Amino acid sequence: MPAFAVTPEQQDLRASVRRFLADRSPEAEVRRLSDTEQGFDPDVWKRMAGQLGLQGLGIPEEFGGAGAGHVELGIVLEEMGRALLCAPFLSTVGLAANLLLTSGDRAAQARYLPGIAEGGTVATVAVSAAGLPGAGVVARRTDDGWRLTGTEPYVLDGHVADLVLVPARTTAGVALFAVEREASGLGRTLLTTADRTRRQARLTFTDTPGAPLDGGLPAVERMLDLAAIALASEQAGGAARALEMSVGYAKTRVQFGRAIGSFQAVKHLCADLLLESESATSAARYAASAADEDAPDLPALASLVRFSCSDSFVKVAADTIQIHGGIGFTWEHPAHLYLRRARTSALLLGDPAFHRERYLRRTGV
Amino acid sequence: MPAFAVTPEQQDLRASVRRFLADRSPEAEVRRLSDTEQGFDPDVWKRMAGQLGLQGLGIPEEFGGAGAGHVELGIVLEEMGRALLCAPFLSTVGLAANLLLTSGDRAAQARYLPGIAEGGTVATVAVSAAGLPGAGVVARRTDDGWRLTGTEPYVLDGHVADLVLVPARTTAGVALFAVEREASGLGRTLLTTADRTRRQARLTFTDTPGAPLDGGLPAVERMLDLAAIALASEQAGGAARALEMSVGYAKTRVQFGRAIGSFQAVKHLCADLLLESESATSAARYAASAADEDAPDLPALASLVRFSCSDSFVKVAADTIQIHGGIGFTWEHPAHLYLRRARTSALLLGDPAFHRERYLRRTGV
Amino acid sequence: MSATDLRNEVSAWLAAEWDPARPTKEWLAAVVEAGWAAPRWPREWFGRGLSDELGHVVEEEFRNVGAPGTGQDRHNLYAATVLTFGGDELKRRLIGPMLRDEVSMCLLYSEPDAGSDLAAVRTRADRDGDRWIVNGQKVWTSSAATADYGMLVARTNWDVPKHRGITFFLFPMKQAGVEVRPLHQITDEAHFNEVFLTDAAVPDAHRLGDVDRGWGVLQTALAYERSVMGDRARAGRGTTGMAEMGDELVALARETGRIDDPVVRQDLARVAALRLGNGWNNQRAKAEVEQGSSSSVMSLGKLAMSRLLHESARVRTSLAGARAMLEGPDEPVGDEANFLAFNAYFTSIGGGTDQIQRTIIGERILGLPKEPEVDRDLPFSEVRRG
Amino acid sequence: MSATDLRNEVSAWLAAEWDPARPTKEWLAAVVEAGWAAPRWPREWFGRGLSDELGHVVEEEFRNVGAPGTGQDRHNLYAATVLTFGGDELKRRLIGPMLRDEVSMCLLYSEPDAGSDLAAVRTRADRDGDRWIVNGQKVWTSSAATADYGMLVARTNWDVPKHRGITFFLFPMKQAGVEVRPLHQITDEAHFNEVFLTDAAVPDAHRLGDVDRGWGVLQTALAYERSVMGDRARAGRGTTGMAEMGDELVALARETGRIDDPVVRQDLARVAALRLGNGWNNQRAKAEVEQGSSSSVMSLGKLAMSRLLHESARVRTSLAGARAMLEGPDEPVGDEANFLAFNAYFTSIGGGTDQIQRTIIGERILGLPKEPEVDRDLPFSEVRRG
Repeated sequence: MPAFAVTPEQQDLRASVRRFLADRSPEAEVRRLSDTEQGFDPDVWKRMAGQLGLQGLGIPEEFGGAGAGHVELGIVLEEMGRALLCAPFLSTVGLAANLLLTSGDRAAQARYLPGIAEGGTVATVAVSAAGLPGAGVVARRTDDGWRLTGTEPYVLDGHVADLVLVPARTTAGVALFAVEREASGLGRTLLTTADRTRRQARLTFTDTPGAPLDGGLPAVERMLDLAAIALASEQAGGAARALEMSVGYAKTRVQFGRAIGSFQAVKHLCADLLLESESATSAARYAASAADEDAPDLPALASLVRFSCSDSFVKVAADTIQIHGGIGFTWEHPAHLYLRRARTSALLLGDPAFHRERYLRRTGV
Repeated sequence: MPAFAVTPEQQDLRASVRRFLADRSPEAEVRRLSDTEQGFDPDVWKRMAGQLGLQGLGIPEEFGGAGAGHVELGIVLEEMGRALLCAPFLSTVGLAANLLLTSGDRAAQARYLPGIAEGGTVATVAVSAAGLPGAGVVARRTDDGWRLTGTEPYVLDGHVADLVLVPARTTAGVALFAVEREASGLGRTLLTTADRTRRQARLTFTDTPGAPLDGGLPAVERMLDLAAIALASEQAGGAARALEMSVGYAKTRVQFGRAIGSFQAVKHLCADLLLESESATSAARYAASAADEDAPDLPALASLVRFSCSDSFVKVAADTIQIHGGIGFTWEHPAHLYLRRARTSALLLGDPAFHRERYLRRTGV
Repeated sequence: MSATDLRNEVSAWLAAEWDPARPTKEWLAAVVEAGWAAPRWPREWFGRGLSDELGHVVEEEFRNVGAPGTGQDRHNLYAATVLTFGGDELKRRLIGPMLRDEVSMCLLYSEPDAGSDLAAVRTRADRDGDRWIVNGQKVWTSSAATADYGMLVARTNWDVPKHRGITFFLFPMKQAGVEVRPLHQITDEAHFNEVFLTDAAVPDAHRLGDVDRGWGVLQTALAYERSVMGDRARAGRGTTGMAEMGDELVALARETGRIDDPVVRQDLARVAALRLGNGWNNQRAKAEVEQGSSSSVMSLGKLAMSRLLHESARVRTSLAGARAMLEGPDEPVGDEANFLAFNAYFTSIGGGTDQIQRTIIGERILGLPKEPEVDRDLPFSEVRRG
Repeated sequence: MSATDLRNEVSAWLAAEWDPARPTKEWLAAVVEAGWAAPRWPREWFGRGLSDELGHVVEEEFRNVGAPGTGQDRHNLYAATVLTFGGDELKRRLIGPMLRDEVSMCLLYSEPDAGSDLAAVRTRADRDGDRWIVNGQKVWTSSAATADYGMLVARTNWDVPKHRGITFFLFPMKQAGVEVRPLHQITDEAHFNEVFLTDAAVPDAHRLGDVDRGWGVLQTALAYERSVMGDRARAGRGTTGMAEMGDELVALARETGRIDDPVVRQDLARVAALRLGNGWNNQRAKAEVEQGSSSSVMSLGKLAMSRLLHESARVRTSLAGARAMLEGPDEPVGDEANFLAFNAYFTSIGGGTDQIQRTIIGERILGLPKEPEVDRDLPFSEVRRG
């Protein structure tokens, strides 16, 4: 399948996700959920799984999913990025489900994936920004099984996760552990995120029991590459939507007797932003297709789309505020919600400078 | 004297230099000299000294000069930068005369400065771009005096200099030597400079006799700071002139029935370039005044104006071509002459990245 | 009067009267009483009739002892506007209190439809005997909740082109018909308000300038405002420039352990150059103005500041790294990075966007031709609205 | 005819005829003779009357064996324009030779006063019986010295708005009255010419389209040209994208010992992203067009290429360092850095500046409203001139 061909099924998927989100995640709902403690609507989460099968889209059929690929996941994430959906999807699907899959641990897959697919389980992985996975937590074997101790400072949706997968250091290197909601010694501190549509928590582990998984560091790194591509898709969707807002405003806002979009200052800026937004979309879709093909250069590609889609989304969202002028400076206008999402998502799982450097290393430079 | 006050004498100086250059260095003359082997007009060089006293402006009166300061020198260099004057002024005055002065070697000053002031001597210093002065040449003492051996790859006006001051390594560190025109073993290879209005040569020394001067490395470093400020002034002048060309063209060039300067794409670009150009002028003038006051932060300032004026001039000259469109892409239009000057002068005596780093080090960061 | 005599007189007066412990209101009353509050104004209007130059002598003496209250002929844009355009009764009633800081003021210029295009105001004032009835909405008004008066531009004629149907009023804020709602900014602060005007009244005696000629009044008031802003901007700059090197970005880079990162160092140097460059531009503008030449550099300040603020927020964000994902008091480094990134739009949008600034610089300083103005000659009622 | 039948026919024909050693002229003659040169055109005009889809089948078969000469119905902008707008006699005389590459062509569109504003042409054609007399100047013409014909736009009516008084001609270049002077570029090359036309003649039979309706002809010709350029741009891209990683900038960074400099590495990664991103945009555009949807991505290519070329020239210059002060064969690294920096303007200016591209993207793709056009309805003789 060539990288950019789109099947009718994929078009249908995009249309149905867009419809669903227009209905269930309009701006008013995004704002309402931004102010709740939990940060998402469990009913919508259930419907996402039940009506559309989104959580299980990439999960193999034997574990209750649809066995679709990363291209399909990218379509869903573009749409979620457009809508600024408040839901633990990136954590549950982009991080945790992917890690369960890359771990190769069939027992763990059988145990956890069906719950994720049916919308019953919110899951996450305790990895923080850049740096070595497992840096924050140490696991030691006791007579009573494995115990984890340490801190991960920025865990996506860590405040609500039913299942936390934890890369932790052992005497034999980084290993993976599953920690369930009620585990003893698991502390969760909800953080104040600049992007209130996506939550993070600091997790502390104090002799917390964890069930060992297969996989280790290579599984985590593979998952991080896949998550990077998922995030890039979400960013591309956000950029496209922010630009649409800008263009829409530029067509209707009149100053000096003309729509401001007829002034070159605005028109040309919009043209530059279209190049950013479309390039982000192309890059994210290419990478998703490379993930489906298991391309050998996936680690390099993952870093490339992480920094390029981050930079594009930040630029589009930043200029979207400028194009909106005074109204863009108000809390009531959604422009800043996109800039908050853009700025924050650029720093998740390694910032752009980190990924530029990592890109070169992954290409042997 | 506050940094930006301008005396009537300084205004007169600027006006008379501008008049002189309008007369003696119009574009046709710049182009003619660009195609000569020598690269400058010895008659104009003589008049610069005889009529206006430019070469001796900053040379103490006891050595035949006017004893003026770096602010006055900056005014002269701004004007020369505007006119793209083809003459070995930066090398003779900005490098060599300054080095004679910073060396503190009164005998050498008495020997060489009067010739410079009267326009009889073209001089330069064998320093190349960034890096340690003296890296290229070794001096050893023989029964017959000092002998120099080595190469300096990029020496300003090295092809025509009557006097070459050479920082060279000795067993006691870097020392300064004077090498005169006819010295044995002095090889000069004229280079093909991208900026044909300013020449460089590769100088090779093969057991070349050199007369030792006082001063050493601190004198060279001080001279390099002063030369950096001189160059910044020249760049500020070049940027101002390039912008004038752009604005003039934008006012007269008509497309779509309107002067192109009425289109925001051009108007706003010109506004941004004005900020660049004026900031370069302010920075260069501030630094020149700090040089006159012997400010303790001069080394940091010198690096700061080197990179900021370089960046500004390159931006202004680059966009000047873009603003001129098709005509700016022709050899016959002077826009590219300014871009050649801008690109090349940004790389003289250390490139912008080098000076950004050096600036931080010089401010203790 | 010679400068020396004046200097002696002011200095003697200050020696006798100035006491930092004196209550401000009482001090200001004494300054106004003595004619120092606006020394360039005529004696009839609280001044001394001094030349601009001598006015600076007074300001210098006040500055030397650190006393406030003088120079209001240059700085108090409200009093200056009322003095220039108000009727005698209004001036007599209000200029004294304004100089003594007894009335508080706000600006009722911007509207939702009239942002960059200030002349497009749609708030209407309709004459009703010796007063005007005002209906409409203003935005981006600071201090609206506490102000006694607002400088109001309202449309009084809809049948002429937009600049020619505007009237300027000194509008009483404390009345029914004025509703003030705080504007929630993207920084999560509320420094400004929306002001809704519903059948509010302003006496004709509070009109500044002629009916339908308010655009000219506004231009004068805006010029006062710009000169006040310019003074403030210049006052904020050190003279050596180098003082600003010991800069918070460098401190943050040290604190975050990034100070040796070559990429970070390039950024730090770039920001330092922008920052120092702006300071030097301002110093040069001041020197050029003081030497009596006009300065093109002055008008660049706002655009330059916008560039500096956005760029330093960018560098600050990259220094904060993952911490900039968070806000709030528990994460001050991230909080500050986000605040500054969002607050930079205050400068790049407020008081004329960067885009409008570039147009002003291009046209007023570089002399580039204007764009075709499609609404220039249309009656305002026929001008297209967004 | 079914695709399979056609495929078999073409493939059989190629098997019989194609020989890479065959002289090009002879080969082209055979292709034209067989109807494969422009298979979508009617048989009457050297074609086969095939659908667009079947035309691609022919092209695919030719591509499979590496044979040139087909697809000229899409690629040969000269022949296509003549076929669409020329009279029968002209078509009969010239289309065959054009398809057989026996006539060489140039474009006489741009003028000193008509750069971005192509409709502002001032070269005049005045009718003189059954021919036209042409006077004026054209610029940026490549191959002018060798061309047999030029596609010429000239003004034939000065009393109507600019778009409505232009006529399009197939202009014979080999005549007195045509003077060609090379244009010296800032790269020190001369790939283009100025063409001075003094009382030169073109037969009315060489007119393409109606008198005064040349603007429409030009739009069609430009659309052919853009589609040719688009094909070329796409053909230049690798499919995996990663092939372009082994990039000359990386090689240069290694060669200059800068490969471990973190600042350089950030730049290298940025350029790689621009480069790969452009390739992916082009691939996506192609896929979207092939799937029958219109693609907005296609139109971004030129602007994206301009950005990439300027940015990579900047990085190349910083890698070359002091060596970029020099040019010429003795300093190839510096020479290349300078050449590429100057040559980047070929893309950011030529064929419509970046500024014009942004206007096109803003209006045609994003649907933003046009600027007021001051010369839209004016007779051309009254339009302001620079």
